[in-house]
Amino acid sequence: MSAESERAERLTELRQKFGRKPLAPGEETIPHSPREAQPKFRGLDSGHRACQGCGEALAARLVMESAGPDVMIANATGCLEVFTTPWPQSAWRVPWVHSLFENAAAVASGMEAAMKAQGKNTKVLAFGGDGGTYDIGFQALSGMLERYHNVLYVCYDNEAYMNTGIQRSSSTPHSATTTTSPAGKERMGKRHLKKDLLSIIAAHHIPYAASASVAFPADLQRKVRYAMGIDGPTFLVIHSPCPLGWKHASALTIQVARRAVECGLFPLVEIERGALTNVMPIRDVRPVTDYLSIQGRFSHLMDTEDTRAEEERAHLQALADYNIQVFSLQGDGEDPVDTGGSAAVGRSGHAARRA
Amino acid sequence: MLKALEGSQAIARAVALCRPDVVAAYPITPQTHIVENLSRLVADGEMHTEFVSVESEFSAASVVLGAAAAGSRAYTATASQGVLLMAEVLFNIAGMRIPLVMTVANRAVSAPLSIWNDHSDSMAVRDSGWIQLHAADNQEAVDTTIQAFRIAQETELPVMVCMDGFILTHTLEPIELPAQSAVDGWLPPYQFSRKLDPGDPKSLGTLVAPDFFAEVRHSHHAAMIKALDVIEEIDREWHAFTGRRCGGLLEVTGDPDAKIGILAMGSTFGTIETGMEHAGPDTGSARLLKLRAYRPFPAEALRKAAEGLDHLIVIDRAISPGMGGIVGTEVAAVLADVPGAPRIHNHALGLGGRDIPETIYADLMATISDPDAPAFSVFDADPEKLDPEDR
Amino acid sequence: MIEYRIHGRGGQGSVAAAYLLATTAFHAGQMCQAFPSFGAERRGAPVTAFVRTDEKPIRLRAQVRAPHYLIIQDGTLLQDAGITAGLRPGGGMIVNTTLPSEEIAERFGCRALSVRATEMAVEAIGRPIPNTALLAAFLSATGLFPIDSLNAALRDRFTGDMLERNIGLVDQAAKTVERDIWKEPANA
Amino acid sequence: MVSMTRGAYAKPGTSLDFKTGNWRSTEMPAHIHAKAPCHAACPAGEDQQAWFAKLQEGHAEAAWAELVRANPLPAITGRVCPHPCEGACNRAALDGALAIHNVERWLGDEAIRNGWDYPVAAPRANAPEVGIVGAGPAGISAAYHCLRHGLRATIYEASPEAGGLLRAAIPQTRLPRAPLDAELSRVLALPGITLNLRTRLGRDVSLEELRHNHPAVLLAPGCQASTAWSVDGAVPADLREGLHMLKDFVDHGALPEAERVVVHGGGNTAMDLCRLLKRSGSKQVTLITASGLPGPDTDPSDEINVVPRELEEALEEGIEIIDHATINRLIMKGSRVTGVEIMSLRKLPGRDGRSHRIGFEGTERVVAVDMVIPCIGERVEPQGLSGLVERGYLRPSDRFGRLNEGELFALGDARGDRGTVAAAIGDGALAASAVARHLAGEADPVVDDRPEMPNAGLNLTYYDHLPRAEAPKLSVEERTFDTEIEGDIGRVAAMAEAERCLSCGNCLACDNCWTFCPDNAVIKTVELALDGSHYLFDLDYCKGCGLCAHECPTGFIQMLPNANGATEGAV
Repeated sequence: MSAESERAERLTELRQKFGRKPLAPGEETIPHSPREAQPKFRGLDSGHRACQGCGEALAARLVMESAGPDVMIANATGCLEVFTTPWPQSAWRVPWVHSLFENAAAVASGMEAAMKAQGKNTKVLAFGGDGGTYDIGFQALSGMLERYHNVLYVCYDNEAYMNTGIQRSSSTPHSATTTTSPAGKERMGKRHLKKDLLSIIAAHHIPYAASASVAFPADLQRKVRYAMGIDGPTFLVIHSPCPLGWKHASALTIQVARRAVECGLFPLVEIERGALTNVMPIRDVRPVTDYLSIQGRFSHLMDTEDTRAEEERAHLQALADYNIQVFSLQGDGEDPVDTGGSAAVGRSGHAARRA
Repeated sequence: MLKALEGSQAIARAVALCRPDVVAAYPITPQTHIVENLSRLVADGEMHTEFVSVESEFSAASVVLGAAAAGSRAYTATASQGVLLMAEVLFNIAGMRIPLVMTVANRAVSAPLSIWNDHSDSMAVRDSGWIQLHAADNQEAVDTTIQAFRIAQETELPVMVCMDGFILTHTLEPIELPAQSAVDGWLPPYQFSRKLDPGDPKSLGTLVAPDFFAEVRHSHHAAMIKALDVIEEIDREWHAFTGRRCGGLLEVTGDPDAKIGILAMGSTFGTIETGMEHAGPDTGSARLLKLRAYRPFPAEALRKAAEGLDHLIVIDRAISPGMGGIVGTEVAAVLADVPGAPRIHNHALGLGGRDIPETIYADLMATISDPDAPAFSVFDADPEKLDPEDR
Repeated sequence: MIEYRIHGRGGQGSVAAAYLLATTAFHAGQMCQAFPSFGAERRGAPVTAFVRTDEKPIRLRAQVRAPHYLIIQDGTLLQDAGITAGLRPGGGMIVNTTLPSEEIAERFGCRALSVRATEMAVEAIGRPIPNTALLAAFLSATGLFPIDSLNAALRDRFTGDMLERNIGLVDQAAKTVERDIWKEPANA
Repeated sequence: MVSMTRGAYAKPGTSLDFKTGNWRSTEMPAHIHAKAPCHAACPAGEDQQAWFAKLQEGHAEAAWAELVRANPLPAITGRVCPHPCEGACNRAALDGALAIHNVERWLGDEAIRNGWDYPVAAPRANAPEVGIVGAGPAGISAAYHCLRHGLRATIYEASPEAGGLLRAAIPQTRLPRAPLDAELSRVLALPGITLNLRTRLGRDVSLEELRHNHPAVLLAPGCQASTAWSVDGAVPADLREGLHMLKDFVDHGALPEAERVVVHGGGNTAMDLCRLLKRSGSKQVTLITASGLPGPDTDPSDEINVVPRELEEALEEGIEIIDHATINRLIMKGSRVTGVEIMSLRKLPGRDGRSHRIGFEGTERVVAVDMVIPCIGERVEPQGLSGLVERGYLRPSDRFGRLNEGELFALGDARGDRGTVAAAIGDGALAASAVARHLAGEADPVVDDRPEMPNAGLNLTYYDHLPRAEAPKLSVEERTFDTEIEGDIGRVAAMAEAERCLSCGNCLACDNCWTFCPDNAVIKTVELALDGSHYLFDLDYCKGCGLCAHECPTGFIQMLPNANGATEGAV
């Protein structure tokens, strides 16, 4: 088959794939399938089996784009692991290993030690959900940080054990309902507070620990790139809404995540060597109810007749206010150069990316 | 060159001779001296390895898993509770078919707390899919450790080298350590066909649905069965190379014509041998079976070794409460369909570090003629020490 | 095969004494085996260690129940009347104590040698670790293995000044007992 | 049959074998290019969103070229149009509508300054030649659009100069001569347009002749005939109709003198006149209009039809405006008016379902005046139109202005239902397109009935607060009779305004869909995305979550009922 006719056939195939009429040979030339020719690194490809509107899949995709191909991943058990690698398929395009729920940090430590022993610079990433990070994998993570492995640990925080069907974790926010912290006559959802993991991580005095949100991808990817450049342990917790577990429409994933930031409940901060070095300012602070009211997991708090609900709302508002105060989240006004907190887009993409 | 070395020290040196890229271990009695000696070798620059001093056995196993998956030779050691804390990872390592070597300084498992030797720990992970080789003395432990790296690599199965805690790990005796150049020539550099490599990015540790899980386990079982030949062959090669062998899968000594056989694993074997040597003429001689490869289980070798025996005493250094002996049960199962198979007498002894005196030989032999002897007993339990209800 | 049992207290180097004795035998061309009575004991608690030496390889892994010799690293352990349990007839015990040998021999009904090992050790190496001195005296008395073998064993263990001091201590301690006084072996 | 791999490892990217597209249960994303409200509101048919997009890319000339696809006279409309586009602008609710007219004017001026070529080719020598009556905005637009369709155009104009009302009745304070002349001459100089001045229909040329000589004739004569005005039969002796008064001023600079003047009407002529009178010395100038001033009480359809900034400037200058009112009675002293009685009224729905203006008894009051000037509109001069005028206007039967089967069209003010330059320009474009299709033997152009993108269809999160740029403006004291009051917005501000465009309903190429798709189902490809966007949906993998649609700032992505099989990115 001649190169010409091969190209024509390819074109026809692509056209058919994308629902367009086949063109005559030579009418248009396309070097690759457009999927292959995307101007970003697709470390996590399509065909994975995450739920519609999955925040975690999105977060992982964004992380991979910024981390690039010269990485290897240790992935804790969880949704991300399950939906990306149902044998014989894998959505990953980087070396990836899943071992167990609680040992991603330790497996990553071993991979990093191997890279060191082999004299290679391939960066090791560890991925875990909040269950595998805040809870069961916490010890291994602490050990990894203490031993100063050159690993970027990314926690995809969807605030409950989603893989097993929405059970509370120590990351579940106060008063959210899960199947193990349901709201009922006696209880208003989870009784305990969301663990302040980032402070604990920061107390390890590591070079860089930060929080990010899928609603602010440019900020998220900047943080990944920054962490990738550090030779030492770094930590990123990414707020990743779960439409199923948080009970919101799958199209609202970004909106929910954004509001969590905008109300102060999920502050986006950067901590270097234990010191707060940067925060994403909140441009217009929203009341927490703007965040709570669009999620079913807080629906019991929206009962205006129930004084307990009012109290819990006030409590969550106080927690948000506390964050805003402690992290000085209200910026010092508008600086034309400062794109922090801005989601603005323009004709060439996100404002922060263009800046 | 022969040297008087403590078992743990010898193991550390043997490991160093195999040049692991990554070692991760968490100290636990009686494995501690191995880790200490390795740390010392690293500190003195005699061993060039990434020594990862982890915060738990769980992480130790996880670290070596990651390192081996990433293409590095890796090693760890543990015992007892450490084995159990690792258990989840051990199954995982085996399931992923990652070649690793681990020393288990066999020790009882709590509760009650016992720091002394028995085989409960490695027995607890019997079904994890690891190869388990038992050393009868420190020379065997050293030789088996070096062999293990090759076995692991050739079979892509992880290998557990079991040596009795304290009894071997803390015993100083003359040991021949091969020269570095010899080991370098015998043990090829580490290779792992599925290593994590950005140039060929595979995904390890996938989710397998019911329609394929059975095949995974089938393949694993088949690989273990195939490993029998590999273990035997590598011990043969080692013998040709060093003049020493460890007994392949199952070694038979003692009186080949005896009608009574005694099977033991690990350091007990030497005591039984000595016991037979020193026993009076009335006691009679026995055929002695040293079981080295516990997993994979050398069923064929056992059937052959048991040929012509009327009685076979199987010594367990662990117990499966509610069933009895573990090795004994398996030996009985393996010989069940053999015509004229010997009667199995199964006894657990030496649990939790109970000293096994050389007189045990005579005591065991005496049970053969005792019509009241039970098919299984905790042989050295003293009825006097028991609550009357429990006797 | 000759079997030895070493008694001491945690921190006195009893296990080291066992290893040292076995290594001495090894350097003397013998097979050997040394191991502690694997306890969880802490500093100060009574501990035991075992040694076997033989012309042939040693396969037996049991604890030593009928020792030919006892090496007692701390005289205060003599308070325990059972300390000589299993000592073979004609066997001997060498004790780090200031008590006279005769008194011990009389009390336990066996051959006994008393050595002021702690004093010598403190003087020679600055630490109250009696094992080197005790072994030197023991070898001198029994003639089981050449003193040089002990020095060789010490060389495996120490270097530099500490080695010199230990070798000096061996020399000194060996002279404190009558040479070959226990030359004839204990009853097997 | 796949066989189990050792340790159950998987190969990279093999998930592509698993087409998650069949997970879409109800909805799928689609690119829907809804009309931007500015575009929908523009009588000239400009797509402001489209030319702002070019400007956002930094291409001023391309923006102008995009603009003049609809409107060849941006330097003029940028000055005189009441810009309903700005009223419709979705940004108004956020931080102020875009200053569209300022940017339009800047582009028009830039084109003149830089001599940018109109994006039209010279028609073939034997191309059909359309006859056009009137060289006002409608006629000129029609001629220009004929060129765009490959036709020739010959304009017949009664006056000695082209421009129509633009020249005759708009004061220089709003439309200086320089840009007017420059822009008109640039269009009229385009090859393919023939302009016959001083050629009056019915005097110098007959409609029959035109229809004979041209395959189609477009009538854009404007309204030249005054409407008789009286209040209950009372007519002051010195009564002068407003448009004529304004034309006189524009021609000769003459204005009557009066202390107190009432202007009756609600359009730009009335407003221009009020301001000129005030500037020429009248102490009290009152505008009485039946319409309402913009505000919460006024229905937008009942708002006074003037350029908003003109209204604002008039108020600055001290013009009194009595809205929702009419002159009920003239108070005469002899033949001179000394006062007017006015009465409040409102436009209210009547029993017949249509709106009627209802006066309210008891709201009468008297204002003392020296002069009353009616500005209530003009009619078509019937000369030469041989019975085509119907109740004062040429009343077409379709949106293209068609008067009858014989390819005769009415455009601009002459239709009676227009009233802005922009509408006249739009008429020219529509008529020319219909003529072109007809001459090619094709049916009329399809109506663009795409829906309009409402504010609620946007995701405003993605737009930062950016205040509207304000063009410089003369203070009340500085204002004269011939200096343009509003100044040039300038390049920097024009570009900044472009940045403010929300791109309602059209792809902003912001990458949001591409960035936010958890399934990598948005493919960035300018090559294959033939709908003007940069993206395609890979429906093999799209699970239909709707994230892209929700996060699309412009409403360009919408969720549609799921279709079977692969579908184009653009639906």
